[in-house]
Amino acid sequence: MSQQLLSSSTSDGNSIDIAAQDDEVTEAAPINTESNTIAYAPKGRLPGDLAMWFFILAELTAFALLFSIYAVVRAKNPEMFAEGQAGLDIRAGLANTLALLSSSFFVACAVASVEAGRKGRACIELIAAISMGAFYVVVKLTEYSHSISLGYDITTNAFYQFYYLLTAFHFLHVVLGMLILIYITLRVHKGAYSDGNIQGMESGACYWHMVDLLWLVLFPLVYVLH
Amino acid sequence: MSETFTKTMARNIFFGGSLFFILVLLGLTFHTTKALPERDNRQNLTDQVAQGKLLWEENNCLGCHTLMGEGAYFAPELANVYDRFGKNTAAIKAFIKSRPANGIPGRRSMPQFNFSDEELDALAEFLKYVSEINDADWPPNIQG
Amino acid sequence: MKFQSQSVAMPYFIAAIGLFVGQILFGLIMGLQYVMGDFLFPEIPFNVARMVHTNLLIVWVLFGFMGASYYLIPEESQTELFSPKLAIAMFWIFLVAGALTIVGYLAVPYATLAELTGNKLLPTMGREFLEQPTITKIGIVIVALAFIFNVGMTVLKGRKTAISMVLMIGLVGLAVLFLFSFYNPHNIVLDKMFWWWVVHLWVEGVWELILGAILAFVLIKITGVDREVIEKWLYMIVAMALITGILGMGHHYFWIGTPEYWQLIGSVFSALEPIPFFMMTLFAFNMINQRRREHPNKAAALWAMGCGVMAFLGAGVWGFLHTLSPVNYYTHGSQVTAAHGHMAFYGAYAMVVMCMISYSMPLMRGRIANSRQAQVVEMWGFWLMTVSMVFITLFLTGAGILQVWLQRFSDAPQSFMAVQDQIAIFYWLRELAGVFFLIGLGVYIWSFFVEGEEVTVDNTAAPAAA
Amino acid sequence: MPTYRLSTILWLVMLALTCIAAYFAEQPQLSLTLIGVVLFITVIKAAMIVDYFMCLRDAPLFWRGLLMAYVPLVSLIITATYAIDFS
Repeated sequence: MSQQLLSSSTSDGNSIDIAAQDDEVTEAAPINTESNTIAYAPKGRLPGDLAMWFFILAELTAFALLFSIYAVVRAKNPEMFAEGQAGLDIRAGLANTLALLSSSFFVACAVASVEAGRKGRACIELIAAISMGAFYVVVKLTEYSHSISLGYDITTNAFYQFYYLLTAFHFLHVVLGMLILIYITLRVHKGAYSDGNIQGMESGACYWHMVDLLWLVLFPLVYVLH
Repeated sequence: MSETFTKTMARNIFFGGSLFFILVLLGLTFHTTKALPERDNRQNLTDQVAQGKLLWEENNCLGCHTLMGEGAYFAPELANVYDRFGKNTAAIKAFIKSRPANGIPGRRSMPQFNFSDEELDALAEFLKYVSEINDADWPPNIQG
Repeated sequence: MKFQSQSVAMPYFIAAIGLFVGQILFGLIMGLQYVMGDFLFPEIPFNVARMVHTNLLIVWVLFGFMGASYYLIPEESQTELFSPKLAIAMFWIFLVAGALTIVGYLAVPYATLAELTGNKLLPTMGREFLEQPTITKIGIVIVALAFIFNVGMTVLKGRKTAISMVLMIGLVGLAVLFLFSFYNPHNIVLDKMFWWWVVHLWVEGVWELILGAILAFVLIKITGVDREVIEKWLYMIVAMALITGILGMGHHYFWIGTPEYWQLIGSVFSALEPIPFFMMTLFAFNMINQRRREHPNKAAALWAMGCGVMAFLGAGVWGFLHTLSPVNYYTHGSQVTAAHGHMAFYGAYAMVVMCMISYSMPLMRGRIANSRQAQVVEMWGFWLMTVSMVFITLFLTGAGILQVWLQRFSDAPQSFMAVQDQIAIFYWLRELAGVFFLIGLGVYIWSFFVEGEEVTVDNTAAPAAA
Repeated sequence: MPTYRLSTILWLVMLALTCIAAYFAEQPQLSLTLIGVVLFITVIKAAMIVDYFMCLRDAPLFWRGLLMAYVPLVSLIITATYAIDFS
């Protein structure tokens, strides 16, 4: 891991060469140099934990491959996909998109609240986000049971194979994301996160935003464009 | 630019990610076993075919041949040998029966297994059963 | 060598290299049989030579993993091995069982071996890599359980580090997954499906954990980089290995009768499988570049870097070559598969065992590193083996591409044997490269016996790594 | 972290954009430009999320660029598959 220079924002000539030592330097901790104390989280900080970002990149690559293959196979047999898409309920897709967007918003607010030290408010926002996620899960499951009851299974045809695989794989990421959010809510409730130590929460939040980002692409791809 | 990269987060991703994908694999495997009956030609899986499979294994045919593309690459693919031999089990049996004991000089040679007729029937039925499995019409052509 | 009981690893490594030589000899026999069809027929038909070749490979790599664990775990847990006597007992049982099985393959026709060993009671024989008689498989399970019990107790009573945790998960995974080899249903599709749970989830799942743990241990010792950094990397690598490898198994479910959605899942996830191997190469080179000490054992560093690169080339690049279902439709069961198999197995698993041997053998012989001359000979062995493996893979890839072109892709496909005759030139070249590989192996073994002024004082300028 | 007020505005804007995009689903046959519009809306929403919700606005350029480029890249591929007539 190339240890980046941690140059202080008010570098007065001699840039302080603090190669981030092996155990992570909590950036937010004030860095006392002879000249002055540097503000809390210097600009240019990647929120959350780099390990989570590796995981996010891997998931994004996997989904990018899935989206591209879906698009190519759709282009190969447009009428089958058009007919399949007609069978989808656009209102459910829209509701899910609004739900995930809102829950992403609430998670972002929760992180801000924790940074502002307002624990109670953060818990409420997180609970709102989780309930939005639960709403998504319920809507998605009803959609699945509806199309399964119509007899469309994953092995019916190419469209339903892609539809089920893509949306179910994303669905499982929503469920995993909700487990992470629940874990974060408990820790926020216990006061584990403070302004100085928020990496854990930011990682969970960034994962949830990624899940929302993926649905942002999935919604037009599967529901809208035909 | 600096970033935190904690071991605990990496460990959590290892455990969380692996468990997640193990569950997905279990789910998909469960669905596959449910979807197999219409694909794996189990209606023709008679005792004779099972006997043929046992003979196939106990004589290590997979040590030279491939079956559905898996095995050794020394001898031809046998998942579609039934079709290649004109859908005729007698031709398969005759071929196996007629292998010279000490091989064809200079050529890759199949050993003479001295099968009884009943064993030859079982093997031929097994190869017929395998050829009728819906394997996404692999191999690409009759040559296998 | 900090703990006396670590020397238990020595017999395991010696047996591993011995079986390795046997594997290469039978590889050469098979290579010749590819071009001279009736070579050693009917005494040693091709299928028998192949069984011996593949089974010796798996057994010597398992010996290597066990030896590496017996060396690594006590040092990681900072305590003596739970029971060195049990380790030695298991060594002899495993060696004898293995030798008997190989003699069984060679001495009697396979069907008779099945008869003698009562295969009918629980038929598990006759499947690729799992040709061992059922009683040998039961013996393997016993040896594996005793081994895991032995190292497990050592870890429990000692320090728990990320490296020993990842290694233990890998070893327990290995043992548990082997149990699937006892499941042999009449239904060929189910049989193949769960056969892959042994083979794929080994070499593209838990074995990558063992590979990562051993590589991390060697890198800590020879570079002196802090444990914290190395263990972070290790967790990321093994996380990516399992995340991509588990569903990556789908690339074996394309054409065996399983539903066609596996073609999508298998292609996408196995396309991501090179990522952990690429990270492993970055990991090895990064740690060695940032080394805090000049460890006199240069050969071990070379093996570590070589293992990263060759694993990425063989398993990553050559794997990706034929993992996408539209490509695999044509290359499935052709020489392209054999080419990938050779370089992947050598690059990932053979090299990591030799890397561990290269690091730990001098220490077990009472020196910090071998003499300069011995290391030079060892490096010659490394380069001869690695380069000839690259050539074996290139020649087999050439054979595979031509085979796919003539037998599958062209609109007038030719028969299997007709194509085999036309690609015989590649088999001759592959056999030649195989001979050079054997020479390289000989040079490698000779390096253990080269006299010279060994390094016995540890020149660690920086404090010795934890 | 963006201020509370800014986040709320962004949120409402995104909700509105989504509804507009959904409206296009009912159209019988989407022309290439309409497909471009829908995907452009998605790119805007994604940019908002990456910059403000994920707080990558002042993160290192490498990470911000990577995340910002993701949705446009995927959208390009999707538009390409609509543009090129495969069948």
